[in-house]
Amino acid sequence: MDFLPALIPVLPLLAFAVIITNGRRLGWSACLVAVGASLTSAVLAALVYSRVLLSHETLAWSFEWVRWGETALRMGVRIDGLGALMLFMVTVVGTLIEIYAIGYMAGDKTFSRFFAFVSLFMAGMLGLVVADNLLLLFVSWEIMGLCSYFLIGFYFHRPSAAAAGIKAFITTRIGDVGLLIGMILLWWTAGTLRFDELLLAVPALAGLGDAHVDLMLTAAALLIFVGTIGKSAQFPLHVWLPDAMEGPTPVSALIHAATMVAAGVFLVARSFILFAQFPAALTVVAWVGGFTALFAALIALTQNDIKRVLAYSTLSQLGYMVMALGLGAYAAGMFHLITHAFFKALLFMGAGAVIHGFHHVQDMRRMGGLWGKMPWTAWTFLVATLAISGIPPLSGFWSKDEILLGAFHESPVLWVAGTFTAFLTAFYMFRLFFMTFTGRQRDGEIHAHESPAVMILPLVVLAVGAALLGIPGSPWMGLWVQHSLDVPAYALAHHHHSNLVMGLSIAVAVAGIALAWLMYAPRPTIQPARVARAMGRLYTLSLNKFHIDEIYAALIINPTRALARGSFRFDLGLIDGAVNGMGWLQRALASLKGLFDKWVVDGIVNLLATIVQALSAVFGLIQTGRVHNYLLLASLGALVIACLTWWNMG
Amino acid sequence: MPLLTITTFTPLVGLLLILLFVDGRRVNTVRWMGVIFSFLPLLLSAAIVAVHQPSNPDFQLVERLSWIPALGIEYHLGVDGISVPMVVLTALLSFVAALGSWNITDRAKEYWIFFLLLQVGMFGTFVSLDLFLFYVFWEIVLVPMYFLIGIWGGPRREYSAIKFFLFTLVGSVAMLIGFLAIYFAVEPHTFSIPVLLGRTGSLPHTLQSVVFLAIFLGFAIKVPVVPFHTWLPDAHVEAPTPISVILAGVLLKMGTYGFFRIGFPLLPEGARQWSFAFAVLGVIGIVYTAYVAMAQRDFKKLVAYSSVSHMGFVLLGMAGFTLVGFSGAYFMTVSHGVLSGAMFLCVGVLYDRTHTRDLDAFGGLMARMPIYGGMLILFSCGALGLPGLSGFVAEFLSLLGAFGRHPWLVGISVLGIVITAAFMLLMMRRVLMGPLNERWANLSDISARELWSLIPLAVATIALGVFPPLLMHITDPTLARMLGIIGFEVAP
Amino acid sequence: MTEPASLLAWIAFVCLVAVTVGSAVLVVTLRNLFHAVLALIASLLGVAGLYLMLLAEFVAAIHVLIYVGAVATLFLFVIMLTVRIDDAALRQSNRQVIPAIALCGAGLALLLAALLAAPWTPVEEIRPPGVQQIGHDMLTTYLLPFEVVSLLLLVALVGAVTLARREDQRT
Amino acid sequence: MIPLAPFLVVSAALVAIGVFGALTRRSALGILMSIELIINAAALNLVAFSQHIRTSDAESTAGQMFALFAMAIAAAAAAVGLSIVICIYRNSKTVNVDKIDLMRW
Repeated sequence: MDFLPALIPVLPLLAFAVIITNGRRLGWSACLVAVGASLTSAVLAALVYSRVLLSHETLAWSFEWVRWGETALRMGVRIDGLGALMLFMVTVVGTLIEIYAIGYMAGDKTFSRFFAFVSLFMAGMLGLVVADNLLLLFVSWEIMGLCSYFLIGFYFHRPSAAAAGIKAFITTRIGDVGLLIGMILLWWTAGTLRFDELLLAVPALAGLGDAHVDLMLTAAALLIFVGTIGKSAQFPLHVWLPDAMEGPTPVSALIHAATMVAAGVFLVARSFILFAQFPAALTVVAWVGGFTALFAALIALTQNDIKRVLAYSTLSQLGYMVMALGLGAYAAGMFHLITHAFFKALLFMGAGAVIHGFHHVQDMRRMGGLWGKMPWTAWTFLVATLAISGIPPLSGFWSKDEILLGAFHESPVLWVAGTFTAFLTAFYMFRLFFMTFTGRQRDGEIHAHESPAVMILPLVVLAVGAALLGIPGSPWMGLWVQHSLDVPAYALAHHHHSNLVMGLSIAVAVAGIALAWLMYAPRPTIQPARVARAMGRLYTLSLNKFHIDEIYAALIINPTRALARGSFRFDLGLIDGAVNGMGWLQRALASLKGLFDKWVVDGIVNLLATIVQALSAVFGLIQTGRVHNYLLLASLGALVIACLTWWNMG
Repeated sequence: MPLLTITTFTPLVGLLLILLFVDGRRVNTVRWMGVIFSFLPLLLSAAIVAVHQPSNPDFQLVERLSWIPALGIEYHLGVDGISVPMVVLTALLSFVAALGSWNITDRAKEYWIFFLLLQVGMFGTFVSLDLFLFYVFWEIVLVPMYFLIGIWGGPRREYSAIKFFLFTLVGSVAMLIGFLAIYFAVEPHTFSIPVLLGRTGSLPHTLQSVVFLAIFLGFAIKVPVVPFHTWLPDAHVEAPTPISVILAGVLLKMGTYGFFRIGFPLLPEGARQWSFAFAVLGVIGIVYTAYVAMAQRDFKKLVAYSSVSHMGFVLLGMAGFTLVGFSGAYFMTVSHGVLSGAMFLCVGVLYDRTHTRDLDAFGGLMARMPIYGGMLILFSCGALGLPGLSGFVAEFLSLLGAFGRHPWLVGISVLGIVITAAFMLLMMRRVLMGPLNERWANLSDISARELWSLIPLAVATIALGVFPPLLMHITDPTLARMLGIIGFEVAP
Repeated sequence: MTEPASLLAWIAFVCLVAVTVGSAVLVVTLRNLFHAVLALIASLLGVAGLYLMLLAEFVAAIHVLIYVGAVATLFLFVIMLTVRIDDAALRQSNRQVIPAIALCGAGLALLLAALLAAPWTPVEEIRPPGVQQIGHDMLTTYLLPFEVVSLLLLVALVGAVTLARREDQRT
Repeated sequence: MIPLAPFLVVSAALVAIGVFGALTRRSALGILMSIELIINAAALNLVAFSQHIRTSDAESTAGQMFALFAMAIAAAAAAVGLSIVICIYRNSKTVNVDKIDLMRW
């Protein structure tokens, strides 16, 4: 039964294969196949989780995949506490999202294709979680990347969706090649890509004290982190994620909550041994995360598209997780990953319900007053918003507090930034909530309605999770979740509880909510427009996302295209030109030679002919046609020859 | 039973039958015979795989007859781990291309005669173990190809055909000179590859490096290596679809096969001396042609340039001089054969329906042709190196193998991977996505015949990507032994 | 050692030479072809005599048979067939007599100079082979040339007949 | 026994005379007769040499054999030559070779 965990990603993969080949025949029932597969996976994941929890053992199973000479690459599964928790989270959230999508995608012509790709996506994510080596992780990682391309660009007839899909794939691909090189570097330095072998090999190599090896491994760690930057949308490769909102909302929930973005964080956690040994790498991770958290929160303040606000909040929360890992607060980061998966999935699905009920309008400025029309959605959404804002005892509070605690001990600057980000988070989340659900509807032409039960049910389940999941990880329960991760000794940074940090974090959350109430309540005390004017350039910068997209267009995309055109012109002009020029030269030479032939070579031949002709005219005279004359000459010749012979002999 | 001879000359039998007994106006008879005689080698190649013992790195199924005894030239055939996959690939793609040739009715008799002759040359190249014989088959390929492009090609067919012919001929001549140099350098003079294997390694280094350059030129033009690649886009664009398939799928492989069979094992010192230049050319090929491909509007040219870009990985992988690098380079050779062949078939499917290859003229075809779209996406993903498909394994192993020797070059080459992903996705977007171009509102989806010519390739792509040992257990013993002969480390 | 030739032998030799050479000169100078043939016969008989003096009696006999008996007769026939009587009065030599004389003179001088200067070493004793010997050799050692010659003769015969046949007989 | 040299001189003289005749005779018949003289001279030489100079008895008949063959060939040549003469005569009513210049270019 060791390969049982391997089945967990295989089931959705099979679902994908079944649906993609029989899509037309299955029709609506495609969703049953997909949900069935994920549900079975979830059950299996629960079994695995319970087993790992109970025995604290690591499940592992592998087979030889490729062999060259004495070297072999093995593929297989390895599930420890971390993996088991992730499996549980991914399958549960994923299944709920799929159930939700049954309602959301109903009536879409491409219903079955949607479920096919979602299944493949799940397979990719689950494969990544169970992978026992970096290569298999990379394979799943890429499959997920491809699915994100299809899912983000799902409405492919919309040019903006197709462009967003490409943007997502290529941006993450940049990170992927970093990971690829990191893997290769690691292979050449440590000689293995298997996590359990790395756990032994890396400390041994680091213990050598060889500066070159240290440098190589640090470089490998940083390159692997480049992969994380791409996948988890950290600055500066974050640009794809907000655009990824072009996909259907369940996809946004899947990508931004449970799976894809979590993969990057998970990668760092998985290969944490590398980072733990090299503080330089850790520092980079921490600062990238911290910066992203603050940066994204600043942008989220001013966005008006409901999904975009959530997207930037995702960026910001991912920044928290990455920062936590970078600060050595491994368990806190992973805990936040889990809680975030629940409340962020809930937020997206709630937003999806709003959009669904609001006839696919996403602009918050046209909403308002939906509380009465969509009570289920509003209540669950409120739970999630409170959770992300960090109000105890909801899940977000506990995990975020753990991170800030780590920052407080490790890096005061990041702690300040993190706390400020927490304030901003509370503010913009409640800005969103107030703008959407309270007051009265600003665009009266749209008749909003509550979503069907199939969409509400997952919302409720997730709301329960978002509310209560923090408890097992709270200090009341002795940080049970964190301990269940089997945190390796190398990653154990145990921080003493601090009332200051906790109190401050609650205070800023409440302050943020209060400020949002003042500005965006039905009867605002502070006019947002005046604040915006007061902020001046800062406001426009935030509204325009700090112009990162434009900068990239100017610095990277356009030069790349120009380079492509230039290369093509170079190819046509210079290389092919050289070839054609060679051809032309040969032809020119040939015609020259033709002239030469005509006048010189032929000339000589003709001259010879003329000479011969002239001579023949002369010698023709002796060709009388009379036998006698010939005979005479022949005799003369014979005589001459005889004379010569005799002369020689004599 | 002389299996290799039978395989090689079965198409010749078909050729003679068509030539002598079939009236050219009976197109149906001609093409049925052509397809059947392209299918028989596929069966025979399956037999070769069945008989071949992968664990034995020696030449097997050897046939050896004296041919021109005065010069020590022999009719010497045999296969080892690096020729068997090539024979299978050739047989498979020939059959697929034969199916793709179904619509050719113009001068069908001549077409099939040239097509079958082409197969003879290709099989012969991959199974001959005598340099002279190798050269003969190598040149045999050239002639039918010239006519196939020049007669059945597009508007600029004469230009392309002549360009192809001259380019390749220049390379062949350089190669022949190299062969002669080897021939005269060893005592006793011989062209036999198995005999030369152990002998040439001790030749003077200068000689080796010069001869390697000459032979390199011959193979590099065929591969093609930048900057000798410009015949390829023209030839591909003008050639009819099945011929593009053969050209990309098999003919380019003759070049890389030449490196594996002759260039590296016979001239190890030469190869070692030029390995850096070799790798640099590979990286230039990967990155530069990817950029060029990005700028294309013509679908077929895009595929052609991407094909050149992929062959760069072969060079880079080989330049690492490790088993995994060689293995990856060889994997790329096979994988690229399958993928580029499939890509050209995809282009052909579209061209048959729309009579244009301008990427900007399409759009939204996914809605009209979902099965075709799926196939195109599958092969594009394979080409851009998506894990789970053959292209990824090839790229990964090549880069892994080359990294130890050329870390910075490998670092640069990944830029090509990103660019490849970019232009492949842009291509998919321009063809399949966006709003449906109303011109193509009545387009029919892929036909059963077209689909069945793609399915074997799709299966191969996925199978090789998921389970690489399928190929590697055949090739690796041979490659390991070759590296042993060359004298390089087999690790890591 | 061969005994030196007797005076009588010398006298006979000189007479034969005179007949041979003199008739030969007549052969090439006589205007009347008919007479020229007669002179040729005389010359050939002289040569036959010379053969006898060389103790080659078989050759001599065959010589007389072939030349005098066959060839000369043939000539006579042809002359009678072709040469009209009035032709006999015509000049029988062409305009290159002087160069011919010069050439022949020079050639003769060369030949004589050559053969007289050459250091011939004759055999000790002349033991001329008998007819029996010749016949034996003819059918053993020289069988192949013999057969070839007979074939040649046959071909010549056929050729001569074909050539000499009248045109109109062919039709 | 008459020594070798006189025979050689005689045959040389015959050759010279024959050549002279061949060069000067206008009639084809005359030329043929002159050629007979030349062949005779050669045959005479052969016999003379074979009688006077030989290295072994085994080849004692060689010269005479050659002479005999020469005669046979001469006879054949004469037969063919004369029939050619008849042909020529039939066509051009003359046997004077300087009247016949078909070979002139």
